[in-house]
Amino acid sequence: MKAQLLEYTLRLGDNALILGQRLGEWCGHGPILEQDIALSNIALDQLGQARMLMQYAAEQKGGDYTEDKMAFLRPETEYHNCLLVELENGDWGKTIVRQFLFDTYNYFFYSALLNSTDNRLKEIAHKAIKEITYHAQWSAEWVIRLGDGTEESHQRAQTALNDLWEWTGELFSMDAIDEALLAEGIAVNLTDIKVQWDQKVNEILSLATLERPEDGWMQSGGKQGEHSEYLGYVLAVMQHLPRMYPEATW
Amino acid sequence: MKAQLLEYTLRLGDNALILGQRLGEWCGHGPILEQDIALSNIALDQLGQARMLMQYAAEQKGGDYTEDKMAFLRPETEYHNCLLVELENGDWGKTIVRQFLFDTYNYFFYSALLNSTDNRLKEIAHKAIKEITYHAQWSAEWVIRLGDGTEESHQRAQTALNDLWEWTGELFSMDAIDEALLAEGIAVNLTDIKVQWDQKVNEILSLATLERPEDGWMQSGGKQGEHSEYLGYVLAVMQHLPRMYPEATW
Amino acid sequence: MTKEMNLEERFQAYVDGENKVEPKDWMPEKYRKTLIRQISQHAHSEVVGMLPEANWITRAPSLRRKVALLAKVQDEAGHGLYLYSAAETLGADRMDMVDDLLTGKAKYSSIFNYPTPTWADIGAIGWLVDGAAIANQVMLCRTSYGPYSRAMVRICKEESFHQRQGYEILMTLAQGTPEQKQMAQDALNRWWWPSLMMFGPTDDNSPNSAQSMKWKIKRKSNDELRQEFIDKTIPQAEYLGLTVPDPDLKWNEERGHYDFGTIDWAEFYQVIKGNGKCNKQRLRARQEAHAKGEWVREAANAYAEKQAARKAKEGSAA
Amino acid sequence: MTKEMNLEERFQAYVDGENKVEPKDWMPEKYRKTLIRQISQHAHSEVVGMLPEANWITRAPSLRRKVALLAKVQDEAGHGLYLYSAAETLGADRMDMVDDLLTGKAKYSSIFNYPTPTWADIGAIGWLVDGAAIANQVMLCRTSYGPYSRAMVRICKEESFHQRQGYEILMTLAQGTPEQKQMAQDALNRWWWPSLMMFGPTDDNSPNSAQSMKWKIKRKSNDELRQEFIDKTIPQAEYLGLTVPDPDLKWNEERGHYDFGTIDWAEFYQVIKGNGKCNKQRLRARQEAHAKGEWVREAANAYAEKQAARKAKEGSAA
Repeated sequence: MKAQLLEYTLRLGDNALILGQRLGEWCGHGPILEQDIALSNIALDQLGQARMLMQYAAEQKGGDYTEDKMAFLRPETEYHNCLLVELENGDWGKTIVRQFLFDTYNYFFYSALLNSTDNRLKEIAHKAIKEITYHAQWSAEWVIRLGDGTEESHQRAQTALNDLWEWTGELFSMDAIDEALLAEGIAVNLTDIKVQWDQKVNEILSLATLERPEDGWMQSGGKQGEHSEYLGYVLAVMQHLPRMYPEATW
Repeated sequence: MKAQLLEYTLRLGDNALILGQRLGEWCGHGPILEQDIALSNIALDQLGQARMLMQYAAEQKGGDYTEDKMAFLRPETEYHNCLLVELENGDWGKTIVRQFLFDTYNYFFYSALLNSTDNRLKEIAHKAIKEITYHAQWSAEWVIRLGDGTEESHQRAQTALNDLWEWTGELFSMDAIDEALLAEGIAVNLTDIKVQWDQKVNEILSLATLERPEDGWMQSGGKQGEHSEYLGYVLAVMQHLPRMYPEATW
Repeated sequence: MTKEMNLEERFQAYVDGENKVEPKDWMPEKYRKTLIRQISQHAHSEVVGMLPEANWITRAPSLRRKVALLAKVQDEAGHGLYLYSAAETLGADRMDMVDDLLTGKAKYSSIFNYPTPTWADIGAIGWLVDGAAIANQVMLCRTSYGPYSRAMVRICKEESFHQRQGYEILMTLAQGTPEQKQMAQDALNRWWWPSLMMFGPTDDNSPNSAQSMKWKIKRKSNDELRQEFIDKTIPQAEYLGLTVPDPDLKWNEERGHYDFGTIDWAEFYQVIKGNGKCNKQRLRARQEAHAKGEWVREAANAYAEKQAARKAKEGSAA
Repeated sequence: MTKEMNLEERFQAYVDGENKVEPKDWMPEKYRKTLIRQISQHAHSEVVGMLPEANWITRAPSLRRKVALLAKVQDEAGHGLYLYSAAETLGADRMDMVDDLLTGKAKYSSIFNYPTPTWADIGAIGWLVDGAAIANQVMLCRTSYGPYSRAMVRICKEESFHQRQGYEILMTLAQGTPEQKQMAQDALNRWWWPSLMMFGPTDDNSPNSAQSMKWKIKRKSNDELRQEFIDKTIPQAEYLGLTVPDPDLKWNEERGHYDFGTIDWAEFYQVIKGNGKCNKQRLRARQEAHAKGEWVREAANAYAEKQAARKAKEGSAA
């Protein structure tokens, strides 16, 4: 139970951390100054949530663990984010579509987490849900704008959607940890979330005049620590300084 | 003297290491399989030279220093490569022109180093000069091929040359370490090298129908440890694993 | 001609009376042009200034620092927006201004053409570069053009916060391990002189300053601002336990100011002329962001037009 | 018709007599086509196979390992070249073959669609993937088509060297820190089953094998090769002190072979069908390299033509 709760916390925390890290790469390079700011805002919220979750994880570990030790000093196989958030940013279309697919999931996920029997997760969900609601609106609006914009933007959005689809299945796959913590009322039932997600995604894609890809084979493994080749580079950059001076404070 | 010889050794070693690292990024992604192999060959030679020089540097440091500790566990400010070799690869044209500018310098440099009064450097030069002679020929041929190829390749090569020019001045600037070791007969007189380099570069650029940029302001600092923003990312990737497990052997 | 003269005289009297000029007020054409140039350069500086710091967002060494840095760079984007808006009140077009930046026609503060190779540079930029900017901006809070003055008041508040953050980063490093302290000292060595150059040429080499002072666009000379900055900053450096890289620096009891060494203006002009380590890199980063954003901006416009047309149709149908 | 039949019979007799078929010899069209498909797939596999390992060149943890890895990946490019040449002796065109790879028409070994997230994967690829490849290639050294057979002899020598290197990487990890040992075990867990799948479907699901065996293109069945590989590899795993992730694995005294568990062919077919974690990534990497190399190839051709024209002119002038 204890180990399971820790891994569950890290799954949520790493989703927020790695997505925040990826979005941070855009800062200063966005297509419009206003949208550079908007995307940085989402990155900031994700990193803020990551901090709360890493603090909680550090407390569960006990000893001299800190949020930074949790965030920066694990090897790749101990990161538990879903694969979707570690993928390369690609163009603005891919970043937006990834954000939409993830935000929509995250919105229903955190809405359900508000009822968690784990008080700390519940509290974190309360703090995060308002931000996440805004993210989901923002990225849905942008998906519609790109899908129903020009021919080029439609094509780019559709390509991104097709490419990203196989990485969404993992969001909803329940493993032993999900099941055990669901039985305790701590975890979220991902099967329920899938129904809500499907409905919302269909609605937005229809407004965006985009075609929903077929549900084929889905990639998995990130939650369990088996990652794509992208994460290693993200971590090399993110961890460089803390690894270099592990005893230093900053 | 001792500290100066060590830094001099590292300047040579880091040039080879960082250029080898940069060229290694191309492996598997070259424009023609045969040229993928050719560029990997140069990378291999550079890394081989880096090993000899790091071993020499480690011996000078003494104690439990090893070639890998020298190569992987220094902070950025203690890398002494010239700025030219740390720049982004860019397209094949930029990689080739950078290689030509550096190889030509390296050829005259190591030819002169054959007469160093430092036996170890002399020995390393003897081992390296044949490889470097080949590199200089290969990259000169490619500069001619691109410059005198199509309109597009000419344009790309000229753009690369214009962009890279400001980073070549550092190759020939003598600082206190160069002067002190030159007086001992250990170091190479860079002023002499410049004359040879100018002549060779002019000859090849003329065959390539490329225009030599004007000698304007030149960037400097790499040799002394003041780097561009590119090196940090090179090191983050290169050092990640050794930094993660500093006590492990591989 | 006489009427114009009268207007100019009245304008000068109005400004001399410490009144704010507003967008709809009459103003001399040269006043307008000077302001557009200055405000747009200032806006460009905020936008280009995002880049050297954004270079460390993915590598910030703690979550707290990562969040603070990202928020700071985001603030700079916001400052860019305020300033483009202020310039637009003078009839300038944002797209034209951005084009001038991207084609190299417009300038931006050359301080941003220095690289940020280490984390300590993030501290040094906050402390020194923002510090120098604030000295200038505090003065500009009282500039004669209303919208510019008001933008500056907003910006100054945020900048002071950024400066404290930067100083705090350096404080942590200076009190940290020997390697951290060295990192902080190296950064001070690299940023000190460029920061002093941010105030521009010495007064005897600054021909346009007099008119700007007369119009109360500027209210202090370059040398005055530079001296203020030095006087304020030296005790802060001492408190950090770091050494300012100027052997000629010493307190002059008589003047009540610090004396300081000669600035290497040759370097300054090289960087301004485009020969800084990062000039090309910075401009290209902006050009690429703009070029890669083209289809996004087109899509946003196309969608907005479609939506407007749909609304109009609904309206006429109702 | 009769003459053709006679030719085919004589061809079969020739092959049955353990003679090598050479490019200028008559051969059945299906023999030629089968070989072109097989050799070009093999060539593509070498080229695509560079990518998962190249992923670690910039991150190899020691200079010695970095050099060895780079040399190894370079060897694979060389193997690709030998094999494209061997296919060209059958009348295939290299550009066409490459196009077939880039458009997804031609296949390559699906093992390369698995990712290499850790350094231990480099060891596991060398030991297991190269090991499985060698089992196949050793057999192909005796294949009936001369140029293919000779290419295989060259390739096999280098591959054995690579395999030893891979095994040595894992040995170092297995004898290293607990974290290193864990890294090695994880890699074995991830690569074991995919390596077994490299030998292709079980014999009863491999309809084309019989003809290939008859023509002595292949000389052993998929299941025979797989069993050989397992029998050879298990003791090596034991020597490393690592656990093969197959609870059903045990020595069968009677058969004189290891028994092993059921292979998850569903996964195999998913990866073949393009649903591996890296299918898209690998193909795109090749497509991008090709597209970005277009202007380089054009330049090289244009220059070669110019040179030829200059030579011709000199020749006619002389």
